[in-house]
Amino acid sequence: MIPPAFEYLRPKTVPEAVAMLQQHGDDAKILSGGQSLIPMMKLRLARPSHLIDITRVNGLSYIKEEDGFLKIGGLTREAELEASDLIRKKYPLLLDTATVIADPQVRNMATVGGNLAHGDPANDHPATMMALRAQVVATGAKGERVIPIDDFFVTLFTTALQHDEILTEIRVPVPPPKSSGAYFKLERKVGDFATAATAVQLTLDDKGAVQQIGIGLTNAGPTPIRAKAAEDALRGKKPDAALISQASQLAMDSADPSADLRGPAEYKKGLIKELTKRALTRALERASK
Amino acid sequence: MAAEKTSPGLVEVEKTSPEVSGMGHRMKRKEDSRFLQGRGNYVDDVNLPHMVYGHMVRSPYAHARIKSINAEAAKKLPGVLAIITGEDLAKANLAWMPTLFFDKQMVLATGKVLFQAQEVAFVVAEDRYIAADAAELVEVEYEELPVLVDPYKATDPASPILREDREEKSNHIFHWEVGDKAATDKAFADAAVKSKVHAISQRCHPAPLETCGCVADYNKATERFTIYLTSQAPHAHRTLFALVAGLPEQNIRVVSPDIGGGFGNKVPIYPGYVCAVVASLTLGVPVKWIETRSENLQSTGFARDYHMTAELAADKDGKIKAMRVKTLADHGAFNAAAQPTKFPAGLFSVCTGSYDYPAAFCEVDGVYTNKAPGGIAYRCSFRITEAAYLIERAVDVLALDLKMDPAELRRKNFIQPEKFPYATPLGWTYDSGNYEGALNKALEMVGYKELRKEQEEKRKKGELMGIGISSFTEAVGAGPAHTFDIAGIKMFDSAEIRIHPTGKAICRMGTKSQGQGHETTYAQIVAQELGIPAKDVIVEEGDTDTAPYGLGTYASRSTPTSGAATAMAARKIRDKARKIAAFLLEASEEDLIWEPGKFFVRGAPGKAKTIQEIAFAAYTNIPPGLEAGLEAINYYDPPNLTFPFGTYISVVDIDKGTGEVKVRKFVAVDDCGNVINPMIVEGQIHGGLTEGLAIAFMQEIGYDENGNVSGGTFMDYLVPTAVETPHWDTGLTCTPSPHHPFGAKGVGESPNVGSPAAFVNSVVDALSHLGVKHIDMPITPWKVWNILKEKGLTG
Amino acid sequence: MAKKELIHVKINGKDREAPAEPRLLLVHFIREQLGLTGTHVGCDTSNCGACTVILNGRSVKSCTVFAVQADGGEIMTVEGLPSNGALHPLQEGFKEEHGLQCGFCTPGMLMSSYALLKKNPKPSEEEIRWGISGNLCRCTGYQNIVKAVQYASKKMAQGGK
Amino acid sequence: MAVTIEKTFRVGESADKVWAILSDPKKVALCVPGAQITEQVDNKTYKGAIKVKVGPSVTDFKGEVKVVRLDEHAHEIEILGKGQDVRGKGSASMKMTGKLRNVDGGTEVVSTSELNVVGILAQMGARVITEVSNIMFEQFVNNFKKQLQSPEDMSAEAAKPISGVGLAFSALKASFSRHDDKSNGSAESDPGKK
Repeated sequence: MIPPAFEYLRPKTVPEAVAMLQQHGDDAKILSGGQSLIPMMKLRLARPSHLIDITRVNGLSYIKEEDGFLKIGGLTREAELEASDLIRKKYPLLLDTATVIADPQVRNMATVGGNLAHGDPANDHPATMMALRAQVVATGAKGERVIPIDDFFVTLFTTALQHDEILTEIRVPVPPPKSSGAYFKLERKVGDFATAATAVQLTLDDKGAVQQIGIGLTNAGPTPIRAKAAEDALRGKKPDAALISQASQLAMDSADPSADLRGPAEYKKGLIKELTKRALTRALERASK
Repeated sequence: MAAEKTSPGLVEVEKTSPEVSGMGHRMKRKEDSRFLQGRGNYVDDVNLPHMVYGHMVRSPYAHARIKSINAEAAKKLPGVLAIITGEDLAKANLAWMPTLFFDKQMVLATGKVLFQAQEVAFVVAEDRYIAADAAELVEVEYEELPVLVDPYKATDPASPILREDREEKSNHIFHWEVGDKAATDKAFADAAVKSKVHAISQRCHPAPLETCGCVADYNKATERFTIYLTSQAPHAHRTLFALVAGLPEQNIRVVSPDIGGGFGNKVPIYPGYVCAVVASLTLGVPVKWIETRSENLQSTGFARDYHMTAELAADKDGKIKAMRVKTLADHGAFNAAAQPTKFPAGLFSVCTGSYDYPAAFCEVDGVYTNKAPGGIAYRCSFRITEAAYLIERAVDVLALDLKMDPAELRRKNFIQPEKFPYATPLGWTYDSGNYEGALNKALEMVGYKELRKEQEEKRKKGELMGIGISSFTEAVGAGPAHTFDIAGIKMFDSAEIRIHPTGKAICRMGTKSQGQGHETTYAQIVAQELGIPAKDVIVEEGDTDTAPYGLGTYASRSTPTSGAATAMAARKIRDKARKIAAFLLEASEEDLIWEPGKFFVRGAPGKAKTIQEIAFAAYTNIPPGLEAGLEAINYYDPPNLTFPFGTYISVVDIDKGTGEVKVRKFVAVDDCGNVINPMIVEGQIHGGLTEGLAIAFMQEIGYDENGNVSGGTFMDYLVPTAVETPHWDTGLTCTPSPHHPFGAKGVGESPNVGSPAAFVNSVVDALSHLGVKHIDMPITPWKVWNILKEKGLTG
Repeated sequence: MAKKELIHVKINGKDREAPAEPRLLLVHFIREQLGLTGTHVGCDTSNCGACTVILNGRSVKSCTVFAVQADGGEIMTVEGLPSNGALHPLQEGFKEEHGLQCGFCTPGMLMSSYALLKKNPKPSEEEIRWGISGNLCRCTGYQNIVKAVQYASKKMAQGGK
Repeated sequence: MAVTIEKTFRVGESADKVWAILSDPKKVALCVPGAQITEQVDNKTYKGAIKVKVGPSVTDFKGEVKVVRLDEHAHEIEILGKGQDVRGKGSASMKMTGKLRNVDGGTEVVSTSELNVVGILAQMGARVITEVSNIMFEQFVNNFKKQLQSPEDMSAEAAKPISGVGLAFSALKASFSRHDDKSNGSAESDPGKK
């Protein structure tokens, strides 16, 4: 399939890219990994007038801890996340997620930032970042602003990024000791969107009670969903099987999935419950180690 | 895997040296080198000077009247050369073309469209990017019509009549029945146990990794037409082009270069080919048309879509007495089934399976719906997969009704080895078989008794595991010519062997490999028969200017037909070689003894001439009265089909929380008679099992109520990756075909035919204690979860 | 139509350039502009992986990358696998273990396997299956492809390249 | 694929005032995100266009809107809209019925929309069509309420396709009662019913 024609622009800096966005208006799109955009263009479902290729902007690809945050550059690729020692050691939830996104070749191109900025509730990082309580750094004409992840996803395919803003960094608070996480995803086959998935990140206190907890749900509604009621049920308590089960039920209640070829809504809700249970159990195991 | 001989006395094959690498050797494939270095030559790799590109404009509607087509804007786009519509084709009487099964099909729509993605106009431009842009500019005005997607509603008076071109104002295409209805009904009336299953063999698509396409190259100066085509049957296609387009056949050369998988998809002729031919004829330059994957899935030959009910009558001990089958076949908008003309439902009537009972009756009704046309044989010898799935499901349901072990029930009813040749109640004569042998071997390989014990214990703990058996029989290798033809052309096949003066050889066949490894296996047959090392034998197929006429490769027919022809042609050469050897050795022909590679004089093994020496003499020292040269051609018309069989066992675990089914173990014991190359046979079985897995759990071309295709791209038509695919354990038994020159039967399709039932049986077995008797394919996690939810086991 | 610009790449060790409009997909650039037809197209939704090539050291689906994105970059395709006239151990492994049938997915499968072994020279069966999970094969059922990659891994550990 | 969306919402205005908008396709069109009436064919039929934007994907439909049934007395209206994608990729049609009921302090609008999508959007977009419909409907309600309050501001606002008003919508979300929302897929889009 053949994409429609477009003008190609290759800025060298973020301000240059922002200026291009302002100049060319709504039909100009940022090209980073391109792994969602190019397939849509090939199907001619998307037809941007201009593509602004930011992949050659220097300094936007990094994974580092700084000022109490894990900072992931806007152009960091999924494969880099997967290969990072820091991620492997300290961020099991991110590692879990990065290894089940699409397939190896797609992960070599796709960026973590793009996975969020696309605003697709079926993408995997949105739920993960919600569980991690991340922040998104958007850079526009007036400089940077920091958007808490809870405010980032507005509706289907729509984020809080303004048209002339670029996602330049993702910040994840460095987890305290006795923290861990897990991502459980059911997909029809490798490369498919999640039928449903749950991301859990938690921190235990000295007595084994849940101190901090984040639960994010993938493909469970028009936006990625944070399962607040489930989090509240767990916070401050020492989880046992009954509590995990109760929290999973609450996570399910916060999901509002639609039917599609992956299954009816009721099934997807049932899956959310099951996957939340599994993710909680795994995260607790990992955090207790 | 070593084959166990189960029926000594049938065709024996003597093993040649590794140097010669005749039959039975795990010879590495001769064709691999070019594929491994990116030097294969597939149709899209063909690049000719001045070549231009075609792009199809397709209907977004499943049923709509075309009110107007306006191509003016598209024509104005720089680089656009032509836009062809159905009206244009009508002027050349080419708006419609015959299908392979007594129907006709629109090449480009005139009047109305009958399925989503139907071909409406053909854009030709200087490159594929311009062609794609121009296609968007072709304005087609449609008036939507009511859509018929449910085959059960096809004959409702309230449903729209789809085919206004037919005299018969009905969506009913055919009724076909076979068997003794009265005897069957009586057996049912008398039976102690009656069991019934309604099973759908869902619409799916072969989806070879290379899509369909062609390069049509008309040379105005020579008036010759060269068509590079993704064709499983190049010779038949040449003849059909001659007949349909009215082109002189000597001026058509069809070349099937390397083919990236076929599985039945590349048997029919598609509108894109015809359009490219017309465009090349009009423009005088080569025209390339390569369909996209979505076009491939949405418009070219689908498979299955059989909605089947099977009933079995049995006595209390489980002895089957009769089978009754009623089937509704959804053919889509045109009956483009690719199958022998005497068989509207293909070879579906082998549905009595591997079992011995006297009475059966089978009826099939075909209907039109607003779906893509087809009914092709997807890795299957014409509806055999549907048949094998149905009987193997039905037997399992009977076992449940009888509370009998499914292996025992099968054993009790198998046709016994001494009963072959066996005449089935629906008219087939099975050539040879030892069904219990294959079953026993599979049971042993899988550890059946232990698994049943494990299952019992797991059930007590509330865990779900299942074991599913399928003991299928296939019918492959069509002809014989008196019974089988495609569009009137008899289903023989051919081989031509030429031995060069230095003792090397080239062979050409009427078949066409699409990955089966013919360049290796045919060479091994020649090596077996003549003792010329297989590495010295070149095999060439697919060029109609050079290869002898044949019907092509599908329905597992290459080994049974062209393989046999190769052996027969080699034997002709051996006969002549004997004459030459007698001359050279100054001995009488009767005193010469053949051993692979040479003739020697009886009682004097030192007095010998090798086949190479004989070949040299055929050109340099020709015996008086004998023609020069050493070559032969054979057109082989098999006396019967061959009937490969086997037993497959699937072991699954079910995740109660998610409904996922995991195939823990799978054992496939096949019997395809004598084996040419065990490595290639194993490879075929792995591949076929993987497609069977996909059909059982993932693949479906679905339609919504508006006729929109779901499963029309690889995003939703789920082809398994290495991760979803389990490890396959294979085994062989060997019951040669008594009528095939070297006792072979064909194997490429068995795993696809036999495995869906094994998978489904194993899932049903895991849930059978809950009262589940059947689940329709594809068995998705949500279907399983819904059942578990209903039974209170999850959610 | 947007105007064409010269795209420069180093492909299989050779410097090549050809004009391309921005929307030209890398796979078409490689196959049609550079004439290297070993890289195939098997789908239109980035699922099948037949078009896999190595771009700047990473395996990518060349049907989901614009040629202009590869400008100035290094590409390796199946045609670049052999070195000094000898087949790569992966090519050898695919032949020895019967890891191909129709051959259409093979170039992409080889490039994904190549990328996998670069990253993980001794993968387990599980890791191989995940490593080639972006590539579809309709013929082999993957079992012999797994064996072929194991063959190459072993051979490369013994000093083969 | 077909999607049926049933929604009920309340406004503070009288039924007559609400009816004045609901019974006029030109005014209703102003509330549909991305829609425009381009021509009046007769007193019941209008030609128009709608741009549906979902993330980076944009589809332009042009077609016709027809008032099939108008019951002044019962305050009931049935409108049929049909549009073809301008690039031949398919069509969408929607049958919407609206009904007014007097309630304490205002009017309740009860509506049922049956949306049918044909073509590549139905093939590729099955995953999101229900969600997109919901979002569009919710924006419609937002615009409808705005029009009741200040009709003169509407023309500029309505021309924007949905993603352009995404932010405004999020603020509105809270005013919805999720209980009244009975959107569901139909037989094919809900595989559970097959």
